[in-house]
Amino acid sequence: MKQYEYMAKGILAQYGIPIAPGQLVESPDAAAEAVRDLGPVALKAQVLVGGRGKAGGIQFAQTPQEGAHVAQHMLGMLLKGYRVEKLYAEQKLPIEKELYISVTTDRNAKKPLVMASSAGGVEIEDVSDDQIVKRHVDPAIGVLPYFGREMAQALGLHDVVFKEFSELVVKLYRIYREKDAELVEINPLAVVDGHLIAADARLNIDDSALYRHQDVARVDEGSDLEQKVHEIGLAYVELDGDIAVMANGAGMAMATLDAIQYFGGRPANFLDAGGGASVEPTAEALGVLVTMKPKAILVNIFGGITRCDDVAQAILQVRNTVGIPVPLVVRLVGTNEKEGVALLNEAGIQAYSDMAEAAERAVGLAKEAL
Amino acid sequence: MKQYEYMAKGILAQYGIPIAPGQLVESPDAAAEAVRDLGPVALKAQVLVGGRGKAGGIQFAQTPQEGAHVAQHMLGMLLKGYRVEKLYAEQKLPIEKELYISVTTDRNAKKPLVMASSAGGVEIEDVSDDQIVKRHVDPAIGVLPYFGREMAQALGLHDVVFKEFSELVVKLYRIYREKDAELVEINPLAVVDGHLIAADARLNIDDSALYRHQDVARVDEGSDLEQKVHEIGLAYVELDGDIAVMANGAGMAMATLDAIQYFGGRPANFLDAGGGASVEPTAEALGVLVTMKPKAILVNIFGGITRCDDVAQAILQVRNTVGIPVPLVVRLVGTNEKEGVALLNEAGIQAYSDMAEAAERAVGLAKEAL
Amino acid sequence: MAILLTHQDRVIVQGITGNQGRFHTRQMLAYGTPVVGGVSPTKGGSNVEGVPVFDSVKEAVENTGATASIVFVPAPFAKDAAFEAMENGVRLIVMIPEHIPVQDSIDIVNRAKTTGSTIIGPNTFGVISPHERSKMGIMPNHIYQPGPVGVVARSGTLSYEIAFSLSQSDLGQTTVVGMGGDPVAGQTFITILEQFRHDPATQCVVMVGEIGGSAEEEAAEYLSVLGKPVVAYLAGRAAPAGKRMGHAGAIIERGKGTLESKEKALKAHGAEVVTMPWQVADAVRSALAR
Amino acid sequence: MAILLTHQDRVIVQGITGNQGRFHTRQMLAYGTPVVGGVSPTKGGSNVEGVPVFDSVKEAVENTGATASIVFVPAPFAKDAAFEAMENGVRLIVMIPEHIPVQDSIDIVNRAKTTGSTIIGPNTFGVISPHERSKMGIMPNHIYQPGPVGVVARSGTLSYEIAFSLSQSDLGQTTVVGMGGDPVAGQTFITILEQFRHDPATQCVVMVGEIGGSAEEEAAEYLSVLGKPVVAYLAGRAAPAGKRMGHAGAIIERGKGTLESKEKALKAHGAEVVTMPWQVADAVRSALAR
Repeated sequence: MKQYEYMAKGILAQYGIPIAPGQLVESPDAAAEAVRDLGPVALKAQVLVGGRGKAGGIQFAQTPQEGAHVAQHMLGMLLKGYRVEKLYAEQKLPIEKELYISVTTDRNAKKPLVMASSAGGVEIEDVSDDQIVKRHVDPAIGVLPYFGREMAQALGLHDVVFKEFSELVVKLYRIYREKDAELVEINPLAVVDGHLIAADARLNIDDSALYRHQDVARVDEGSDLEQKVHEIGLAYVELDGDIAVMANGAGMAMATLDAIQYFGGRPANFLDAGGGASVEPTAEALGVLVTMKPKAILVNIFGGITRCDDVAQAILQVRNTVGIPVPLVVRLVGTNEKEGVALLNEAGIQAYSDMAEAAERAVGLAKEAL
Repeated sequence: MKQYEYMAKGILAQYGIPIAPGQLVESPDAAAEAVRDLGPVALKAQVLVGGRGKAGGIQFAQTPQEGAHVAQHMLGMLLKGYRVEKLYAEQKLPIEKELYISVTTDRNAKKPLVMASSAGGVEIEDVSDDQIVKRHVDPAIGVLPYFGREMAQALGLHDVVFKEFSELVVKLYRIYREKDAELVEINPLAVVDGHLIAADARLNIDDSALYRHQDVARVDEGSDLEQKVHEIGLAYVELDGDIAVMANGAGMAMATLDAIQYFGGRPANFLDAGGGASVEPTAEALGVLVTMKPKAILVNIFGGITRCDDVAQAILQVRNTVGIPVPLVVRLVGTNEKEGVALLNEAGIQAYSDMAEAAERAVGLAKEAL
Repeated sequence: MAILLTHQDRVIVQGITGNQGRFHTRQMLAYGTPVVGGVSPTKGGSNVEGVPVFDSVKEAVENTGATASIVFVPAPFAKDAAFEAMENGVRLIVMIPEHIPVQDSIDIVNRAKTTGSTIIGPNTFGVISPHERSKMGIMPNHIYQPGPVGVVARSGTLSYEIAFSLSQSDLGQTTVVGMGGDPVAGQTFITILEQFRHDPATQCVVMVGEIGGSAEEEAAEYLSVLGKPVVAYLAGRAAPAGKRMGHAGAIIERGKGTLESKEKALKAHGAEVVTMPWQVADAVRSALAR
Repeated sequence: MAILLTHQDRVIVQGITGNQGRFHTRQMLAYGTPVVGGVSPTKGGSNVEGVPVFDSVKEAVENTGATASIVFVPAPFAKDAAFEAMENGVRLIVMIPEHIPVQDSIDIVNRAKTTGSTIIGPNTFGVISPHERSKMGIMPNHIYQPGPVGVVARSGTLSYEIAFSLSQSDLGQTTVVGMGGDPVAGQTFITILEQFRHDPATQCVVMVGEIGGSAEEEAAEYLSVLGKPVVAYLAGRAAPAGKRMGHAGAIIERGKGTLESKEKALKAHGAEVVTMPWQVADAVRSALAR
């Protein structure tokens, strides 16, 4: 779960990492007020996407009037597909130099990874590897100050910035660990008046660990529909095709999209009904697919924990309540396959056992519906 | 640094360990009030010494009148040499069973050690080793719940008490670790209405770690004089002899006491002037020795980090300001020995280089002073 | 023959009294797995499906000589369960739960390096060795059969799909193992391929991968060492581009993680890469014929 | 010959720019110790007593090939310094600071088991090997001389007293080492005695102990393995009874920790126990004559 910049900075500040004075702004008046309080500001769109600056998501205001004017323009704008609803008005910093630092999990090494560069800023992705200092953390030890000093030295830092950077690494790792972060990133980590300050910040919290962070603000960056399906507890992503898809297991769901594409169709969504979903959430998920008004629906189930008869019951439940007014193709094999197929057949729904056949059929039906 | 029972229980409660309702009481009126609030109570003398119950340090009161009466009697009493200044009035518990648990540091294993017994209570010291479950903690892992369950099982616990005990081990270890405890001990750990509750508690904090626990109440259990010397930053213990002693290093100080005893004298104190004390604290410590009005003073210095000329200067400073009106024997060898001896000789003070000779001389002078 | 799990392993079930633990204990017993005990604190002395229940792994190991454990406890308690197994000398630990916090997985997987335990998962369907009539996992029993093919997969149902199609084509399996779908897991393609390399019964290996991460790219270089034919199917050709993990993700991946980069790397090291799951069986048959 | 520290060790000083670090660097150089570098963050590039200063242990080790480090940083930073040395492969680490929190010492000492480093201290005067003309510590230079006696002590000044009296009696030392006065330290009497056992130059060992703890009792049993005469002096005959650490202290100690129990255990295993420090030299002379 991503945190907005202003939330991430709030957490950095709790851990004693310097941030610039700033205010959250949701109206032109508030923006004008912010300039009165802080002096010249950067107005930064609070959206969960990178490359915000280049896309016009960071603008400056010298006067309250200008602040109101800029905010008027920015609030409500679409930025890389995201609607801007909040701005963060931050005192404009006379940045001398931009560094980069992040702590994330290296899946291959299975360890936390601290990365830093003295060539920070928006171009960091283009910086060559030899300008980036990478160090893995032994999770049984964590990050002690010497670790930070060794990185500071590798970056060629000196004096005050050397010391501040060393301490910052310790704090940033504590955030990563104590907040169950997938990523905590400061870019740019600015040098202002010879001191370090976090000029931008990202913090992604591990969804699986949210239960132990009741104090962290909840953010769901999905579309309204995505949020609705997430609330049922299922993984869901909107796509731009016309064949709605439900499968069990993320890999199976991806393979189903692949199969649709393979036969020349276009999937409308990614929906993982879970490895062991029972009747109720499966029915709810299918209900959502119906509301999308696709040209066809493909349900692809290989029953392991998921029982085929449960899936069949969910399908019948949806058909008998909200109704399924689009062509439906069901592929059903595995645990309790016979029972499930029998249930569907009784209700006049054909069930395929071959995945390719089912996918091809769904694509065909969607084309006929054109 | 030891914590009083009521302080220790406050910290247990912060970590979610159940304690009985109780109030700190410093007057008979407050004791009566406590009985009105809590019903029948145990009035427990807040002293930093074991075996309090047997010595009359725990008494009971059924009514407010009785509470006032008992408190009147207890407040100000001497308990094993400690003056009782505060009582802890605790709701009387219908204890079904008494367990024991502690977390401490095992110096030989160099690891934290959790000890527990289902034969808790005042007799725990006499319980045989096979009734005590001992487990070392790997500090890189800490105590996870399974560790507590394994101990609960070894103790033969069941059901609710099994679960509560398992969780309590995790919490107690967290206190030990997060509060830098040398010892955290619950004895008895009582079973009341089928649930665990800490009926008494001890918590000793590592003096060296106090700097990172500004929130923990400071307690100095020494006499007034001991506290005064501790404030200078030196280790000091009062003894009942008549020869005041200052030496550098704890081992050296102990050896000096041994030497005095060897020659038939009686040391008045233990004072470790530290491995590297400079002029000012050394002079302050010597000043304290003078105020004790001993029959003789023996200063025994083997200069390593401590410089003999610093010690000589400290001695002269005390003689020239407060004065040293008792026989003084100085033994001075090691770093800057020549300079130190010269300074003393100039001032008419003889310096010995042989420890045995110096100790014998000090004992002789003390006997002459009788 | 098989890898990881053989019939000599004696298996305990942590969390045996929960719904899942109970159901899959029955399934594992039905398949032939020697499930010798279960663990469920304060339920010690009872039994599930005829299997004795103990209060702790320590007690279970002492009483049964268990060498392997399958963990079914809820995700918030999974770290505790894994450490309990590791610290009590269990050599093979299959972690079924999904949604285990990544920091917990990091602790588990790194601790295993010290204890020498083998962690499968978390968020895995487990491991099954049809020759040995033993499984530790939640896969359906009927879709596997003994044979010469080793299968290693990141995803559960997709691996069932493929194992089933192999079996239907009479291409049985030595061992089918799920690495687990979580970002941090005990095994990688490489560690599993190493095992298949040393298993004489395995004549061909099927890798079932996905977009994201760079596990497939890392594994590609090992294929030349493996010395056995590899058929790979990777899901995600039509999947939406993953949302990036800040600049850090871009720096780590440096162009890896896409389906193209994975397939390219695997092909470059001699793997037969197919584009649809139903093409796997034919490719395996051809590989075995060569 | 010597134990722990030989002339082949190349020594760095962590905290070299502090008062103590600076002073004792001079003393160590004067004694002959090959001090090859110092560490003091942000002071890299400067020098102290002609010794180059580096920003980190990593840099110091890379540039000097240092094998040993002596730590002079203030107690709150000692854990960091010790881990820095360990993680950078320093094999011998002498921890001078007193008042290091015990939990920090526990972490240091237990980590050293993994890294293979040898920790002397904390709260030690260090180690000196007169034959090798090398010392890492804060002991006065002039009181030692080469000879056949190994000395291991818990207390600093008391060991100086005894080493000095040995030297005055022409009984030189192979190595004198301080275990440190803190509750948790890197070495015990046993680990040091093991080293003296394997040092052919050491013909007699002097143990300087104290009341409290049970290190002397633990060591007593090792004396029969040692195969060399031992003279022991324990301080604290006249010391006040230590204040007990709750019931836990009583349970752990079970009658150990008193001067009587220590002396009894040592005598039972063949040590010559003397009652005053000035009796040590004569006892050593007799032991060597036997």
